[in-house]
Amino acid sequence: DDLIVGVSWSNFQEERWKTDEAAIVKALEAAGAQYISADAQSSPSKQLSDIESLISRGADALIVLAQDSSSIGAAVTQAINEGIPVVGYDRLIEDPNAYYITFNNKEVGRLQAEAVFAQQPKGNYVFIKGAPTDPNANILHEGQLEILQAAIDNGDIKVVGEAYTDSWQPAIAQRNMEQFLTAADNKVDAVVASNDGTAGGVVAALSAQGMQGIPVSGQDGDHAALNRVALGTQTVSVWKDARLLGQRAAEIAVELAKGAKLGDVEGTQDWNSPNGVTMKSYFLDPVAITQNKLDLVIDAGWVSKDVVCKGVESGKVAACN
Amino acid sequence: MEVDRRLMGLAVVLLVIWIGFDIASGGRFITPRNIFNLSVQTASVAVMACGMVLIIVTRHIDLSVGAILGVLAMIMGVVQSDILPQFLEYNHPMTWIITLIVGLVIGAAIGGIQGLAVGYLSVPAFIVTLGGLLVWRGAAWWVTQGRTVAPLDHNFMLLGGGIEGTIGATWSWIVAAIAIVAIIYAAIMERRRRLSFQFPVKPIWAEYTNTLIKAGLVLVAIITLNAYHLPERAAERILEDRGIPVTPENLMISHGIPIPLLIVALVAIVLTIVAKRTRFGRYVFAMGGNPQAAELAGINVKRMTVAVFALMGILCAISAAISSARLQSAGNDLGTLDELRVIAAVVIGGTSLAGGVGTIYGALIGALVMQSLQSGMALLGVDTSLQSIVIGLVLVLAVFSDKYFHRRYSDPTS
Amino acid sequence: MEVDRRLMGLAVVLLVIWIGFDIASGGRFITPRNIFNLSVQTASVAVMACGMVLIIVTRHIDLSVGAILGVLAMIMGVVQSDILPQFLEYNHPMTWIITLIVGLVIGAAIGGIQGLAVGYLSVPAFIVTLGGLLVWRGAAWWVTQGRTVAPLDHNFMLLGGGIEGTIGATWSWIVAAIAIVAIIYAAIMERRRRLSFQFPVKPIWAEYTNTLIKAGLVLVAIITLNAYHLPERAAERILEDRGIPVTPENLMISHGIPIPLLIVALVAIVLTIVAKRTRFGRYVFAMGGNPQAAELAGINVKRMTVAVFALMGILCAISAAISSARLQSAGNDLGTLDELRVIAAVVIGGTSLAGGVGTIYGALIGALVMQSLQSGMALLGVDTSLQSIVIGLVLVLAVFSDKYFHRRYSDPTS
Amino acid sequence: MRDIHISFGGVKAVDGVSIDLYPGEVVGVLGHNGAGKSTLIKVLSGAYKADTGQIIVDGREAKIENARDARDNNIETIYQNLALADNLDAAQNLFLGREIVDKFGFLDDAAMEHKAREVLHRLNPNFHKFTSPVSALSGGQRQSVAIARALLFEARVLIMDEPCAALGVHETRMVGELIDQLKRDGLGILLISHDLHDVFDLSDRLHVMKNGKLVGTVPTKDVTHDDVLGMIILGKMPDHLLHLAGPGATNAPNKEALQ
Amino acid sequence: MRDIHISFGGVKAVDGVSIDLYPGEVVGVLGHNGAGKSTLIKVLSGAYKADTGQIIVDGREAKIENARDARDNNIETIYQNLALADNLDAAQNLFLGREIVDKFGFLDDAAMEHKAREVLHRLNPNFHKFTSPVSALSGGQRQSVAIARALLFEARVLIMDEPCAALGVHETRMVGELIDQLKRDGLGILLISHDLHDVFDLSDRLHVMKNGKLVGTVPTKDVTHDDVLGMIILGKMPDHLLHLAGPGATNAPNKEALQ
Ligand SMILES: Nc1ncnc2c1ncn2[C@@H]1O[C@H](COP(=O)(O)OP(=O)(O)OP(=O)(O)O)[C@@H](O)[C@H]1O
Ligand SMILES: Nc1ncnc2c1ncn2[C@@H]1O[C@H](COP(=O)(O)OP(=O)(O)OP(=O)(O)O)[C@@H](O)[C@H]1O
Ligand SMILES: O[C@@H]1[C@@H](O)[C@H](O)OC[C@H]1O
Ligand SMILES: [Mg+2]
Ligand SMILES: [Mg+2]
Repeated sequence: DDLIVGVSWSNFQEERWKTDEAAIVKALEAAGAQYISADAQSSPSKQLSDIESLISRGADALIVLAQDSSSIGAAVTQAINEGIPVVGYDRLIEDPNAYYITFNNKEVGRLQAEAVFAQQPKGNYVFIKGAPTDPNANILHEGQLEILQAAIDNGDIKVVGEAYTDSWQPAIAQRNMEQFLTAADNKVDAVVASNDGTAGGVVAALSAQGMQGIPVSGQDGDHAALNRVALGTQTVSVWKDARLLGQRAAEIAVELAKGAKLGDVEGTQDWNSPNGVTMKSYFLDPVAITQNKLDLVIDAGWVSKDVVCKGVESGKVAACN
Repeated sequence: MEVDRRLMGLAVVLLVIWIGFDIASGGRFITPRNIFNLSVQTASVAVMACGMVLIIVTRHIDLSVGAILGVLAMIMGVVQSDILPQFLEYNHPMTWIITLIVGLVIGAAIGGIQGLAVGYLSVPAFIVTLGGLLVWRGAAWWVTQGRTVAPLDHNFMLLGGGIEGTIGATWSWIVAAIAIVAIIYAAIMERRRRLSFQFPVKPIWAEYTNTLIKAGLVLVAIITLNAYHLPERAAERILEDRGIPVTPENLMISHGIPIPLLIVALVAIVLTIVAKRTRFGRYVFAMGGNPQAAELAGINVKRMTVAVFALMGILCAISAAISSARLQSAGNDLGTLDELRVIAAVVIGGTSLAGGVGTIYGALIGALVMQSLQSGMALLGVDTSLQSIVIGLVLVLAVFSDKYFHRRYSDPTS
Repeated sequence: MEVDRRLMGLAVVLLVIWIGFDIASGGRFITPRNIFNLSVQTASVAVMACGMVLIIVTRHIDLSVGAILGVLAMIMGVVQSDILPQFLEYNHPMTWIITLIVGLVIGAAIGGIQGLAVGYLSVPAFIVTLGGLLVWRGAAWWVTQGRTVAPLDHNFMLLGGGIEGTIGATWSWIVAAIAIVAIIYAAIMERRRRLSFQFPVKPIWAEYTNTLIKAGLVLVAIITLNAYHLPERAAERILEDRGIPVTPENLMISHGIPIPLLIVALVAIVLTIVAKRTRFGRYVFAMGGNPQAAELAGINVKRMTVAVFALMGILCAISAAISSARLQSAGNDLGTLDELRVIAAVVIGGTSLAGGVGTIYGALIGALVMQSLQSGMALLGVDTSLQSIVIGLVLVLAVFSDKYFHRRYSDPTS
Repeated sequence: MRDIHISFGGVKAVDGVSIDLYPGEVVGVLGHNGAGKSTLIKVLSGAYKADTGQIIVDGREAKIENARDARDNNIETIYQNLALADNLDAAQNLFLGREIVDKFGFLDDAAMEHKAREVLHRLNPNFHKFTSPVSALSGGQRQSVAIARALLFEARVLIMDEPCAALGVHETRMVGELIDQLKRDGLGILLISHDLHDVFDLSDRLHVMKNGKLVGTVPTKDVTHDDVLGMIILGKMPDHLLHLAGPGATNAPNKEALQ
Repeated sequence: MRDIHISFGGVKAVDGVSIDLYPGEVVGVLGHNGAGKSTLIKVLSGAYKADTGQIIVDGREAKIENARDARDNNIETIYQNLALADNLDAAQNLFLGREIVDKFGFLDDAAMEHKAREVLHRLNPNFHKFTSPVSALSGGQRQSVAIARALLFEARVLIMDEPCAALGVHETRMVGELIDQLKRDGLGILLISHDLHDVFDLSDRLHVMKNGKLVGTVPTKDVTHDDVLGMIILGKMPDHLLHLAGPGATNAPNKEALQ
């Protein structure tokens, strides 16, 4: 009998999840396991029903991308009760019985801030943070502050706006950015946006004021974002090769389904969560993609050159020549 | 009789859906386990649907139920997790009771306020509750500034029908027995009453069949729920806790009736009696048929409106308890889009948006149809967006076929 | 006259809101820049609100407009970014036209299908469009499996009213001149006509004031929009592109009328004429007053229903173009909750949910009130959830005060 | 009712009308279409609130602001447009607002249906549709239900706004007999009708209205059809009847047109 | 109309009725409440579809499935419950479905109001409320609007379902005059009414229905009020009139009760 691995997605709003999914599917195929999945469409209650049905469908292991880290507990308990191992995917699930695999999110935050800071070491900053229900949002912000706090404290950087973005929605990010611009009379010099979706909203708001070109950060390596990096309207997209994360998560899930203990997984380290739970975890390293590093993503086959270079004047960007 | 036939149609639809999914999923749908899950998943919407029937029958609508559910869940979450623990020890047996009472009272107040605006200020319910949707959803966020509240009180979580949130085999049998006796008693009394006025009655064999079917349904339901056993690990843990030796037989612990299902049944029975056998219910229907006539007949239509909306608020509180208990946490977006599910269930169940016509049990079946579709497609692994397309289509089709097969001879000139 | 007075009330409300926010924000609200932004932000909802007036006047409702907007935006996104580039070069001048036509046609089809279900299958519009909400939102996801489409065609993006999406100072003056001439001409013609039948007319001074006010409003609007200059950086870039020397005077480039605003104005004028001066419009109102009577008067109520919904679909396509152009990308969740915004705007604008009564310009002001509240609070940095609470309350209050100050002497016995 | 005024946005629908009604008396109210008859009685039945004027019951001023107040004063009304709940059946409509309940407070539908059959049979022996919603009844059948509803309860004042307009010949006759009987039982009845034959047969006194004003009040036995027709159309008392005129009467033609 | 049958969920509302109507003739339709009169004419006006039976116009079978078909056959109807759009004013209601438009196809409201004033004045000189929604009119005023609406267009067949039920004495008289004139103009008129006086004054022949069946058809001039009353109540032709009976007539009492 084939092993079945169930994946519960929080939504597919960010472009990256499709890539993650493809990687998981590929890795499972390689391991001879079957892939089943469900999309919670941003609803924690639906995610609970989803997981119930994944269990009903005979999943031997679960990979869970949690919509709301606090609400996922009931579902995880059910799975654990049934003896089904759970891998918390990308976002933290604070249950010691679950495995946790992610990119080093604090590092992502640091990379974002570093790239922006390098271009604009002084001036008015805006922080567009992630979804308040996603622990990553705060971890990212911590990372960002690690880089910027000193400059904030000595007055070089003035924070003129800071807001969470419900469900990571670009339209909400755009609205928040417009409001910050109006309130500051356009006197904004840099924006630290927490992912590419929100960065898209920010850039739309900026260009309505003809201000596109000031430093803006992001993450995920969304195709549209990489194109913006090439065009110069976004400074950095921190690239987390979702293919690696997906592949590793799938492998771990299969291993656990076959009966391995959490600690047996190769590369596992103990990590203390913000609430002091010790988690068996696995971290991957992110890479900052700025205009001069675009060849990295192209060479890795992550995205094709014409997508990245759409509309870029020839000669301006090295990777596009 | 009319209604019964309509209901039969709906029941047939439900059966077809169940059998279809069962075949398509290779026998995974009609299993004790899935039926159990289905009943728990339906509970929250079903409870609200019972109240929505009355709202819609009075020609109103309530678009705010999901948001009210959200804010009440947050309030109850904070009460049990943040406030009461300051006075009572953790998992104190009073915690869940106080929490629930707070929820019910605030629910009634919220509903009542909306009812006031509808009844006394004459603002259309659509607007009041659309406003309410924004207000209460915003308020839900404000309670904790968006933070999800967890963990909840242990006893409270039983309301969600988890592993321990069931009444077990023995009690399930007792409930079944009571229900069956009540069904038979009611049938006899009704017949006697009609005979005493020399009104026509159904043939005796029809009465027998009718009663038998109802009693049979109760039995089948209980047998099914008792056939669903706890997962081994959970059973082991419970046996160990109770100090009972872990043997294969002992490990077979039945779930029995999940508490949320019991709540739904109670709510539905009480509200059916209210709707059919009390003045309150009669006035609700009269208001739906002709609000002016009701007012002229001396019915205090405004006060009735407040009462109906307050009742809806109370039911939202019950649903809020069920759904947050089930999720073992209270997040501010709990209940999002529930208004649509609830209204859809009610309308599929044969309640007319034009007011004056509707039944509680129809709404229950409607809710079950909706949830069955959703669970069934999830079980088949149908893509979520395709799921929503299918549900949208079925909604329209269900109402259409109901109209089509039971069109009244309506007068086009009036 | 009745309607005019009601409208005055609404205009006063709007003024109070504007002045209030202006004071609270230290003069940041009533600035050319913010007025410009406000008009662009309102456009998408305003366009749909014009159609929703007709829908609600016919006693129907359309809960699916947001979802239709979503699916149309995705389709238009794919057409211009994925499909057409295979045949036409990047940013080809035909791209946006073909895209828009595809959107309009599919919009009409989607609306028409819903209209068919409402008109010919007699399924209540609430249900059809609730189903539609699920179906089209699901379909929006399907178009690209959830991927956001970007970047869009350059010309298409002008529809969103960005830096270049305006008609500039000169053209704005021309538009203003045409509008003022039309206003004066219409007033004269109407008066002549009534006099020719010896019907009573307003005193001549009233006519003068009336016309003067309208023309004045147009003037003020254009002056304001022309007073808003491009941000320096953008102006510099444009001058450089055109090879004009960058001097302080040259840098003062007026925005003028943003294209979305122009679209709204056109839609509103056309639909007002349709509603008031054509058979189609008269039948829409008759259907709202008494659908049976309309049918008996020989009006093809079913076909009219299809037409009204198809029109709504077309307007959704226009709105979809505006909002995706504004966001410079098409995501499948575009338009989420827009149905509520649109309906709220319409109802605040004095359209009765009971059907038969409503005006297009009322809906426009309603949309502006809603957006002013939202933008104003955002400007003051009010928390989003508090914003939604305030908007919910204002919605109810607006409808209440409208009812209260303009209650008709309605007969409680009919 | 004393000096009742009520206007709708500037239009004076009822303009200073006073009428009296004594127990055991049938008073007819006549007038052209739009004269203000229905509006006047709706003030008494609590459907409208008068702008000014008083209602005096048994010598005491009564505050009638809604239908409940009217009912508390034992005033029962049959409206011109019937005011039935279309989705309920005849029996349920008959008892609306005054249901029979059993000892636990639950509705006793069987008892109500029983009583309904009894009452309706007296009005319209052809009537059998007790359990269909009243929306499925013919115009006249609906009117029978509305009349039965008003009869069912022991009111002291009964207002009937064109009760026989939709009734058949035979049915009208039966209602006539009923009115006679109720009068003998001591009820006061206010009867609005356009059928002079009926009104003359049934009523003791006649009020005639025109354009919201009272033209005059006359004892039925002292006037002819033509006298009354003249009052309705011309809006003034015939000269030879001026001695009968009530205080509000005049024989000056009523000049103010409505609107 | 030949052998029309129509039933509502088992109840035979109209059961095999045939009636004829010739140009320049007024035919009265009488019967107790619920006899099926309104249902019958709704078949002719396109509001209901008959279960079986045919409608023959000018010797050819006409397919009348909705109001538009009826109108195409020049059949115009005044319904018992008036069928007005309450939110529109009198002029707009009068022209509903047949608006006057100018050369660009836009509505010409002024012209319509002008014409409306003309027509309504002939029916009810007291009527002035041309620009208020008809919901603000009294029962009789609404009925005047409905009548005016039907008169406005040159129909060949006019169906009137209790057109004077709510009208005042004077207004009723004016409608009577109008009917006479239309008849002289060559229209065929089907008049349903419970008022024997009116019906005898206006109609040439009488159809009497009971419980969905035709009792008989008689020329008005050959019968007395009492003959007709007998037919309505007993449901059979008086013996001395049997020779007048149409083909569907019988003097056996009609036994099937409705329901
Ligand atoms: N929509 C309907 N549904 C069911 N039954 C109906 C419907 N309309 C009429 N009926 C029944 O059909 C029969 C004939 O009704 P119809 O309205 O034709 O009577 P009528 O002769 O016009 O009476 P009236 O003099 O009271 O107007 C009645 O018994 C009535 O209850
Ligand atoms: N709700 C209303 N709003 C505005 N005007 C009204 C309203 N109801 C009645 N009117 C007007 O008040 C006047 C009196 O109406 P009322 O209904 O009392 O007349 P009536 O004497 O009962 O006539 P009818 O014999 O036709 O029933 C009429 O001119 C009518 O148009
Ligand atoms: O990659 C991001 C992920 O880490 C976060 O949790 O959700 C938003 C994504 O963009
Ligand atoms: Mg009246
Ligand atoms: Mg009739």
